Amino acid sequence: MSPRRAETGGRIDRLRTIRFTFDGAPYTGHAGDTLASALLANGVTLFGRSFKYHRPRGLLSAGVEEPNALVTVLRGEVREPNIAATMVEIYDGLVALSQNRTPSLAWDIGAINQLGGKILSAGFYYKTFMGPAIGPLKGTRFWMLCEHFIRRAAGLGKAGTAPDPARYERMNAFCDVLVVGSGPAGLMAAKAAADQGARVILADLEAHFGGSANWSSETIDGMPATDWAQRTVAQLEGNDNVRLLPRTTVWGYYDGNTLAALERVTDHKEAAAKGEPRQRYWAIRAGTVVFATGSFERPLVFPGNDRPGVMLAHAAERYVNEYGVLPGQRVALFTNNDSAYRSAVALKKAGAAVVAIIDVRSDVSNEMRRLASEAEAELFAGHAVVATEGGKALTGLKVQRFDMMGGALGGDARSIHADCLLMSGGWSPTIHLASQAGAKAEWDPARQAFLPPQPRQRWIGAGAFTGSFSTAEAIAQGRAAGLRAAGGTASSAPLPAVEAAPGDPDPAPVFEIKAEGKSFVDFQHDVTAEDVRLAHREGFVSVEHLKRYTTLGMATDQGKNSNVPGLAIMAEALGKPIPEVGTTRFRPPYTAVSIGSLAAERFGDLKPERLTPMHDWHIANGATMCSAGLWYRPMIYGLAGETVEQAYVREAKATRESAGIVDVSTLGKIAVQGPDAAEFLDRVYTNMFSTLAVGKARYGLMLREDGLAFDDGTTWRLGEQDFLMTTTTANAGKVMQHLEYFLDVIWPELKLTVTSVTDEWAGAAIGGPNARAILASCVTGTAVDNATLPFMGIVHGQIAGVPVMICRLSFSGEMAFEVYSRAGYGTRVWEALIEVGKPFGLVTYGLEALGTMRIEKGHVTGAEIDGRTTARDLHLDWMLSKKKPFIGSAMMDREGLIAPGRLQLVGLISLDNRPFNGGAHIVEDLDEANPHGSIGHITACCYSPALGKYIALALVEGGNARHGTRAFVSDPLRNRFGPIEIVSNHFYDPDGSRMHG
Amino acid sequence: MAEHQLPERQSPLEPEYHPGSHGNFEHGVDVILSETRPGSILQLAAWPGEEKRLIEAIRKVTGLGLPDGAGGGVSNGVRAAFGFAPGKFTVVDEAEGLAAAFAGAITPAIGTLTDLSHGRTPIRIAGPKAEWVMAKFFAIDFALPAFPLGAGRSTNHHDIFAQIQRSGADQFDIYVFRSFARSFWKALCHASEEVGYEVH
Amino acid sequence: MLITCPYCGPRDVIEFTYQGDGNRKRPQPASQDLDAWNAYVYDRLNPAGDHNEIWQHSGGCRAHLRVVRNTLTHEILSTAFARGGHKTESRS
Amino acid sequence: MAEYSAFSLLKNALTGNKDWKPAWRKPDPKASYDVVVIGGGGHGLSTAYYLAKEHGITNVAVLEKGWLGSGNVGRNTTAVRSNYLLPQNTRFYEHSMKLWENLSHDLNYNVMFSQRGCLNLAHTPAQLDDYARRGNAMRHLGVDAELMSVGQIKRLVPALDVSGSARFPVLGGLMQRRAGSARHDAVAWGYARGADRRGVDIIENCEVTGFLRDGGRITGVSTTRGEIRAKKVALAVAGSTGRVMQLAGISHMPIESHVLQAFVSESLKPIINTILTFGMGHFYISQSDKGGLVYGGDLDGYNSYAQRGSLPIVDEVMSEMVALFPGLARVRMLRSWGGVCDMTMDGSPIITTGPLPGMYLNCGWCYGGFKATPASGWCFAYTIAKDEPHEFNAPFTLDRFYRGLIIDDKGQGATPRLH
Repeated sequence: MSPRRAETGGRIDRLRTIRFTFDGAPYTGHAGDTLASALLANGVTLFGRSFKYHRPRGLLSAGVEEPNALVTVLRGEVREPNIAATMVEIYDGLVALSQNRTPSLAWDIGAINQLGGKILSAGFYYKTFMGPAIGPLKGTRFWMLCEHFIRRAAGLGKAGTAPDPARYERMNAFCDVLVVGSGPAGLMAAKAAADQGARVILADLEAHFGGSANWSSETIDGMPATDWAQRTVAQLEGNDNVRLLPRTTVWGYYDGNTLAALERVTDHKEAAAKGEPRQRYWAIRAGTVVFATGSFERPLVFPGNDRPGVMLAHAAERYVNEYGVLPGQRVALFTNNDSAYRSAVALKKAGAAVVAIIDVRSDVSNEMRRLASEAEAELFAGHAVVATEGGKALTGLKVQRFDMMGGALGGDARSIHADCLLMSGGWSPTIHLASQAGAKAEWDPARQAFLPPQPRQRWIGAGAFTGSFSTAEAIAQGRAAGLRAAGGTASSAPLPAVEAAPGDPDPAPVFEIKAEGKSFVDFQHDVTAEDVRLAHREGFVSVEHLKRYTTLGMATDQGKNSNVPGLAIMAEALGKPIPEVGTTRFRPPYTAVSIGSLAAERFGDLKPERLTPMHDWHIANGATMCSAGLWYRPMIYGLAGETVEQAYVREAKATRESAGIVDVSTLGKIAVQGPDAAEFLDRVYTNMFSTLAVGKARYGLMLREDGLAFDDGTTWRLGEQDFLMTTTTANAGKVMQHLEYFLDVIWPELKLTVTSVTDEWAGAAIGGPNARAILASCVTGTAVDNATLPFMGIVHGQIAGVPVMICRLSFSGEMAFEVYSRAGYGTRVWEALIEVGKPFGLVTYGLEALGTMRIEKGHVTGAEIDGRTTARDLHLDWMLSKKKPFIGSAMMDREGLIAPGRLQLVGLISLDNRPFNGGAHIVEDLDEANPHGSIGHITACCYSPALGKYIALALVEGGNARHGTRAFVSDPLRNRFGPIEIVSNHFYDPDGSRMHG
Repeated sequence: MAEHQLPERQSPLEPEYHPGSHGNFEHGVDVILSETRPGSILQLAAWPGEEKRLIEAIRKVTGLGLPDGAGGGVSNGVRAAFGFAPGKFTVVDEAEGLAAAFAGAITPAIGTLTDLSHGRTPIRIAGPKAEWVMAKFFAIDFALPAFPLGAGRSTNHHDIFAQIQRSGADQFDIYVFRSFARSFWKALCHASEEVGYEVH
Repeated sequence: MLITCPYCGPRDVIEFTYQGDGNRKRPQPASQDLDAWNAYVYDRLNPAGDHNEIWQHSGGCRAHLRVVRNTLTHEILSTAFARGGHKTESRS
Repeated sequence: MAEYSAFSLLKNALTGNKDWKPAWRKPDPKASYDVVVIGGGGHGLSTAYYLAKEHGITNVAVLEKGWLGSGNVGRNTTAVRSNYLLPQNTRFYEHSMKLWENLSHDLNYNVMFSQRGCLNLAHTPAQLDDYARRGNAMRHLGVDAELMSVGQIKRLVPALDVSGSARFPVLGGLMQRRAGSARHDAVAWGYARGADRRGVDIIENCEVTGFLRDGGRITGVSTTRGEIRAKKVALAVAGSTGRVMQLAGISHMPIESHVLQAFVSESLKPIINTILTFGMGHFYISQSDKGGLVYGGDLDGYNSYAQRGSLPIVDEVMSEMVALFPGLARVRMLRSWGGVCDMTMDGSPIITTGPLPGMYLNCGWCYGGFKATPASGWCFAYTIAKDEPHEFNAPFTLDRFYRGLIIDDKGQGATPRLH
């Protein structure tokens, strides 16, 4: 048995030995131990180093508020830094490392910072490191030089770069009553609500339900409190309407009674089962929340209060009663309230010598005096601890007479030999979640604590959360809260009886003992009482300034230990009561939450993949795919050894010479149906659709309300009241929402429906001189000749036994057809076309060739309709109907939108026969050394096989007037400069004779 | 009718559809996943005030009597129907050709009919842990009192829009856009590993 | 935040798309009153308190809703279909 | 008041730090001023500082309803950059950048501006073209920009997943090396101390409750600490613009107030040495000197003055973070907060005279206000002093929307949540 482990007591399993390492050294513990309790049992006193001064630190607490004992847990190469040792359940093979020390925890070179002493006071960095105003270190350079070293010295644990192999998951939960905290109040609330038939979730951040019942030495209902708790949990477990969530921290209270919780599913296990997540993120929509979150014990602020061996009093009770570990052999207690006397008795019972109880109050009640003698402790009433001694472990402390009213110390200091000093500075209710829910906490001068605010959302408090610190109150309030939350009526049935030590819940209003030496308020960030007073001196007196200037409360414990003492010291300096200094409004998260858990099921799967019906064919036939929003589309179908440019040039050339086919299934498709469909289209498109004949298609342009270009595409009239609208791939969703908005909000009187049918149809565009012949040889049920299927005509037929809809329209500028079939037949039709097309020289082509041919034609896409261009800028003003108003028509001619000098669409030809780059700029006068005078930029570029030149589309100031002039491409990012000719955007077959055939 | 000679449709799930038991199934399989592959999926929409006539048309053509109320639905194993939006219903039939059957029934005076037989992919999840697995994806309450038998819901999982019908006490049919179906299927299988699943 | 869709019931805000100030009045389509158009397109009531808004239940039934919501507390006071009809009062 | 320096630190340390004086005075408001600036945030304080420093106007009060710097200057992710697409924005933000580069000296206050660069990751060829367009636009205005290859990016940020198997593989990026981050609170405190040293009265806990008028002209403000007359009243209240303008009787503005959340992780040893943005979503990240990862994403997307965020955005931001850094899944988010952003209809700010006589308006900072702090105050001070805009802020008028002279860097139109 370890030196500090008691023979009996606690809920650890002494028959099960667990092996783990800390900083490489092997240790053993027992099942049920935390890393903190197991190391403490092994006699370890030094757990960590502080942030700024690298001071040696031991355990302050036994729970989630631990500021000192932070470790990195390793799983293979995967690192989990900054975990409180008090929250790590040990398992066989656990590997934990201490942090923020070089080379070792015992010998840390960073401790040299302690010599900096008063120079490194709060905010010192704002006053220096500015460096010289001139010379090589001017500007930001000197600071950045210093910063380099500061950054390396700062930081706690080290994060890893190896991908985390763990799985994270989300769970959406709904309940009538969420109970947070499973102490006596929470258990009573859960039980009462469950008995009413409510759907209940009970969550506790600890591994075991019971809260204070697990370590309080009290009895409930005639049995040890911990047994009562286990009995109640067992009763709850039997209920279908109750979900129990141990190891689950409710960390966020969001609008609409939505709470976020983190369940640590496998962190305490050696390995996860198949499919089991490491952590589960619960998003809980609760009817009512019951807060039974208890309270935190506060440290006292006095010189040397950070020495390893100085610990919160109740934490020692937990180590003794939950883990059977004695935090020291010779224990002293320092308190401003009654609760520490119970701790003294517990320590005594567990076998420690309680050498002294130092109480700042001279007037100690007889009940407490009786507890002191029960603990066989010498009582120093009206005294205070003024110093502690020891290095990496406590060896003793000094005590002086203390006057509570003025804070004065008097008389000779007396030394007491002790290896553990327990402190209690009163209790602060754990109101963080209630504060997150939106209201300001209220200061209670009797309790010397912030109590929960009046609820703005649907929650009820119970137990120590409300400032009622006795177990009897917790039990009564818990039941009442559970009943109320479940919609039940108050019960007058008898409550379980509680036997507990007596005690006054109100502490003395003493937070700090002013004496020589560093007194810590924020342990992890090394903020001292003097730092708080310095902030006061420099005018940083509001609570937020105090936090920001000194970093008080900004450490990983988020001020759980330091908030109230820090406020109290500032209040004293200001001569104001504490509530006038202010209170912090708490924000999520209550405790730090892993980023992986928040990504949950999206960790490793950020976005779904959107696939066309022919996707697998493309992959099997050598396509290189690229992302287009969530879609994947073929970029090229490269042959062995081909570059991208060679591939798209071949594809485009073959299409213009014989025929090419491209998958256009990603185009947005919207069914517009109903008696008012045509009228609606007249309003949303700039051009007229009511005049379109059934069986014909028309190219349409949409503007935004502000008159700028929005989207374009063809719309097919399939029936009198039945249109199929197509949109660009990128804007499909936006156009759909745009249409729905106008239908629902602006023109609800119109009778029509819009439905996304993008996924219903597979689309293949086949174009080129041989396209019609290919279709003619495989389409049945219709002719495809010029008379039956004129430009923009639509026919219905079959290919390979599958019904198809064919529209003759062209993006490539060739004689071209879009062939639509139902999605489940898409690959069949595609393969049939390719098979039939082989003798005609049909090629498949991807986005690159598609882009090349559209550039040659001067068609616009999203690169030109970029949200800043108008129809006129893009030479689409011929589509602006003058016969009717349409969305954007009233706004499109405002002065800024028709100003001369706007960027207008032009074509560019490279005069040095070198390729362009997308995003290159255009200048009138070339200055490679000092680029300036941009008149526009390239939106798209390619090698044009049709022209045998490198060409581009560009948006250029006053572009129309520049046709035929020369300028330069200026691309300093890629060091590409050269002469160009500005031409019309219609490079190729401007009359459209090829597509009209 | 021509539809009867139509070739078999390609499933969007094909390369990722692996019949058999998967995941943590050693202690039993807690959900069964399948693609139901109905022949017809229609969207029917009524003009405001015409909902009753549309519901009557559904009854006449399919024999399914839709209960009143938002999201009300019914399923008989062969055919199913449910409301998913104001005045809008999804109607499903194992057989092809439902659109033709409705063509005369949904007149322009009543509303519109849109054939989505290929555009939506129905995926079925069944078993004691179906609610648990569904709750991993969707922020809606799957408990039976909140989501009764036959009822329909429209919801989404991030980018993936879904209509869900409860087709059994522990069975849900999820209609997702075809282009997203494979991604969703993979995610659903992944999420089912924890409880052990079987693909039928 | 939960928004009660009159059709779908209470749903998480993740299912909704905000469409802004619901007080704006679109001029008649043929109106040439540029001031009125400018006000409609660019000017917003931006109150700290109860606000009339348009939301789309884009991840659900896709209906647009008129929502009265407090911009200081995020409390939803009422929701109704933008087309008119059923209205749900939420404030207790 | 004493200069700050290493020497003064040492001297004060020897006397137990007892002699430090308040960084700025806490005066009571006078009855009248030449200029009253409403808003004791970064922009209001820098306006007062430059009024005094550049224009010799020192009879100035800055009114702050809460504690100094309680708005967005203390609630942002501290990025400073001038990598804009449109020349109006680039010129303005580059002027700001130049002021930043000398700000610690100018203020005798270390604002810790560290030029560790800002890298926009590109994930598709089209996006690379977009970034090239922007980078070239910057270069043609004399602003630094360069494209980085995947290899260079991997060397700069080894923790980043640049593998081809990522859902959105990194194809390259646009880097502005002079960009960086600063200590946000220090900027407010430094400007406050600098303005105070030049005679400006900084008055905290003083909320404006109305405007004093003489006919149509604004002649002062009524406040929770009494009436204060002023020849000129300047608004720099960011997210509260709508509220304060309503006090002046203007109910409609081309502005919506939206919440933007930000997050900090627990403190880590250095792992990210630049500002990084994700191209296929809304995510940006840097690491503070204390070691916390500072990151954020998209707006919550609806009007709010609540400074409280919604859960879906939290999830979205974290999902994007671990998509870029799959090794950081076990790092933990420590704090979150929300700031209220005054989003305009084109995503660009407003710095102008008016709209009422005697009033000057500075607003519409969207979520880019922090980096603008020096130039915003500098230009606003110029506009107040001269009653006309400087060429840097001349485009940022209030009537530009109505005239179609919009400055829309993202091309999203009049939908503020998308800017």
